[in-house]
Amino acid sequence: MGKVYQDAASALDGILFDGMSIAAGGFGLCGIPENLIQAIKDAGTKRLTVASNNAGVDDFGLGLLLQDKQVKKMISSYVGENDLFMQQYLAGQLEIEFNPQGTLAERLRAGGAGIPGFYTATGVGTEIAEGKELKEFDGKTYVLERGLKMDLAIIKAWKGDAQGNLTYRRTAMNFNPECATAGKVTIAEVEEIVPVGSLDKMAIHTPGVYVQRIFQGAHEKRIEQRTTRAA
Amino acid sequence: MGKVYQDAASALDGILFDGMSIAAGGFGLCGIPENLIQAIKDAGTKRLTVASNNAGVDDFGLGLLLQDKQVKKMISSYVGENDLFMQQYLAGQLEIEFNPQGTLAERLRAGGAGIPGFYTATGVGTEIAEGKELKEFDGKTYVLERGLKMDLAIIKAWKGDAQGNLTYRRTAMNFNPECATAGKVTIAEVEEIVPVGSLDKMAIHTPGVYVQRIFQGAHEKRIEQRTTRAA
Amino acid sequence: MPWDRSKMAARAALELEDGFYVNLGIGIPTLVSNYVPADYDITLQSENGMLGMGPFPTEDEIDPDLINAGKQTVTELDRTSYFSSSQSFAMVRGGHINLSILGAMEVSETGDLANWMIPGRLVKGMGGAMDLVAGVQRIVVLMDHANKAGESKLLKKCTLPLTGQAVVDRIITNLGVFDVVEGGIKVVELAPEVAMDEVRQKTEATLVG
Amino acid sequence: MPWDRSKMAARAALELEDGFYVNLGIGIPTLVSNYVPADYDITLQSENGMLGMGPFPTEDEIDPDLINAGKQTVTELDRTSYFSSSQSFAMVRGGHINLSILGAMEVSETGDLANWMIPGRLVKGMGGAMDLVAGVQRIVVLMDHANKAGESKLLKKCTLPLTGQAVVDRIITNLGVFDVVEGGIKVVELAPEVAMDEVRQKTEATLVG
Repeated sequence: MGKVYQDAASALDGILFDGMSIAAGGFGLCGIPENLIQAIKDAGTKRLTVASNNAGVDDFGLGLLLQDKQVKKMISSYVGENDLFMQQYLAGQLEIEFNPQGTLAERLRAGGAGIPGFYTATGVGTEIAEGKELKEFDGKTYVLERGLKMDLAIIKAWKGDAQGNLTYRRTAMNFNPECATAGKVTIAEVEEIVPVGSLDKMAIHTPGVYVQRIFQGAHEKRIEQRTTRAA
Repeated sequence: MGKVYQDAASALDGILFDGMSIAAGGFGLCGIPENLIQAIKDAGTKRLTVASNNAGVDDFGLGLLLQDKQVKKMISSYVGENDLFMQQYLAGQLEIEFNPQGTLAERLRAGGAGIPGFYTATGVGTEIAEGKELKEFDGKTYVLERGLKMDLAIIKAWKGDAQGNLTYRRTAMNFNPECATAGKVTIAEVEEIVPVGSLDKMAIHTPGVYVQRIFQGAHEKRIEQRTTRAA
Repeated sequence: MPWDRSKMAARAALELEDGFYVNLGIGIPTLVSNYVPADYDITLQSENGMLGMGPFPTEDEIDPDLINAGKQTVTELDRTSYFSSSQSFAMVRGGHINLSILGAMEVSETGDLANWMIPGRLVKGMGGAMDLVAGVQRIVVLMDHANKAGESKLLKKCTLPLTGQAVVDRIITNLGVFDVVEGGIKVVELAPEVAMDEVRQKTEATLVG
Repeated sequence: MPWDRSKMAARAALELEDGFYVNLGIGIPTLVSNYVPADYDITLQSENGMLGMGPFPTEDEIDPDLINAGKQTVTELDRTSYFSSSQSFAMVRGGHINLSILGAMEVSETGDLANWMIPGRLVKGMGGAMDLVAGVQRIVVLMDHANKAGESKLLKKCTLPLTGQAVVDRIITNLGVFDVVEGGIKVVELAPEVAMDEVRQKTEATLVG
């Protein structure tokens, strides 16, 4: 019954299949499951539907899965950093479903929380609401958005334990807790596996119930926009 | 612009009015805003609608507000510990709207998150769903529940700072974070006000944006069911 | 000989599988935790905001900030995590808890459950029961086969207001183990020396297979 | 003389009130943080999961785990708290952020905002902009009065796909400050030496009041 695996490849064993849906944590290149993405690239799984706020850059993050055209469809809020994405999109090789960032986060949370639909004012009167049900509450119009449940969630945390309890660091948290709840199976890669009982029990952002497999990986943690001030 | 007040009475100054709605944190007598409840009793505000998982006991917690018949309506999931409640209810002096516990928690979260309605399977086929809109998603029936936004939220945390950042302790967290988001005004009582910057930034369960006023209070922390095992 | 409460709890503990996340209701279901196999890794959820509930505290360990959903003082374990109520019920509603073992007043042959109110009597509320039966992967009811008046609690149709509709998977009573299946209730197992005739006589629900 | 980018940002900073929680968009709005009055207690939200965003780091302080919504490295402050994306947008959508200052391609006289896509060109996505305009208490747009072709960006009706409908409260351009009111756009303030005639000539939207 152990949740701890040796590496990304062994953690993914028996999980991947062509045409599956995957939720991937991270914002830009911050807090992304680097090792799992590489292992899915190595596995060559095809026709993926990937829900992730961004699509990485050409040679890092989810961009790696575009190189071999493994992705059929992205559900994202912003994909501006990726030329390969644009080429494949314009060539009709890649679908994109844009979701407002907050709607995407809430859809993943809702999917994980057993909520099949919720109403939001976000996107009302825009093309995002086209074809979706509208409803008035107290005189204001809202659009119905659906919960998202994915075959697999791949997430990255700072520290984790053998029970699957996870804690994140700074803004590397971002979409990872939501993705963790939205996966039928959730695999977490962490910078360090620590003994059960050593995490602060009030700062376990993802309780172990959401995590089926966990492993310790090495992380490059590439920076997208290195912006500094004078010392 | 300071958020820090001297005590419950000063923190409530200018906030209370007859007929208002209040969300109160706590589960049973655990993590309840003891000082604020007492101050609202002292203020004698009437015809309150109170959303709280429980209604306290006869002489502690929200039960104190029943003694002088200050409460018109409770929105709760379980009120079994309170005889006074039952008397007033049976005498037609008190309304009760039962919400399943998870539905109440989600309604408060939704209200605080700008979500006017969400669908849940909880209560479908029971009297809880009567008169509410039903909808099918993927062949299963769900009931539409509404977000709750209240005039005031009264909550209790362990430690807080002058920015209103709060951290809770163990199961005394319960409904407090949800209530904090659902109040048009939120007042927090804490066991200790600590310097800004001293709380663990990854364990601030309620960020200061949700808290308008804060004070340090004394807490009896009465135990409802003292259950022990042999040492 | 029908099972007593301890034996019922012990039988219910056989429903556990290694690695399960479990929510136990108030009453007899609480006793199930005494029968967890030592080599099983079981995590108890308490819906007031705790995963990894420990035993009752010693007198020295009592902490008013640490209670279970029955408002009893409890302890934490190494694995414990704490979270708010909406997070707790996200877990429950989202189907992340493997098993809930609950008490009941009535269960119908279609798996309807009634365990929260008796009209005309004092109404205390449903607490988290409706969320649990709607969200947890598998619902096992642990109850006496008959009520104090000797009437079957396993019915064709519940007479009391429902906690959930078609939510019960299995019922464990003092007489045996029963599954909700197509067409009615199937006898899975009988307590020692309990005869099918006795079950038939004491069960209003349709017995099949 | 119309305002330059710095003066536009400085003027936008006058929209801040002591104690405000503010979300600043990418581009000119980012500059507003340079003009916060020293005695004001202003907290910046970054929608990727941070309340209390600090300045850019020194070379030594750079942390790949600490970026803003524009993916730039930033720093934390004493007051900082971190949270997940759904919590971040609960704050935004729930109306807990007092003010957002955003860039725009077009604004209509009814307060419609277009700032996320140009059909036929490469589409990058709306990020958090639709959530911000739908949820934040007050939306101020900071943009040039005209586009590069010299055409008014303050229109009777947006020609580009909308980010939000009737969401803009105030527009600050290089020419002045404008409010969305009943019937059209009201001139609140003009940049020094900018004449009403120039504004009339360069504005397609209906000017009122």
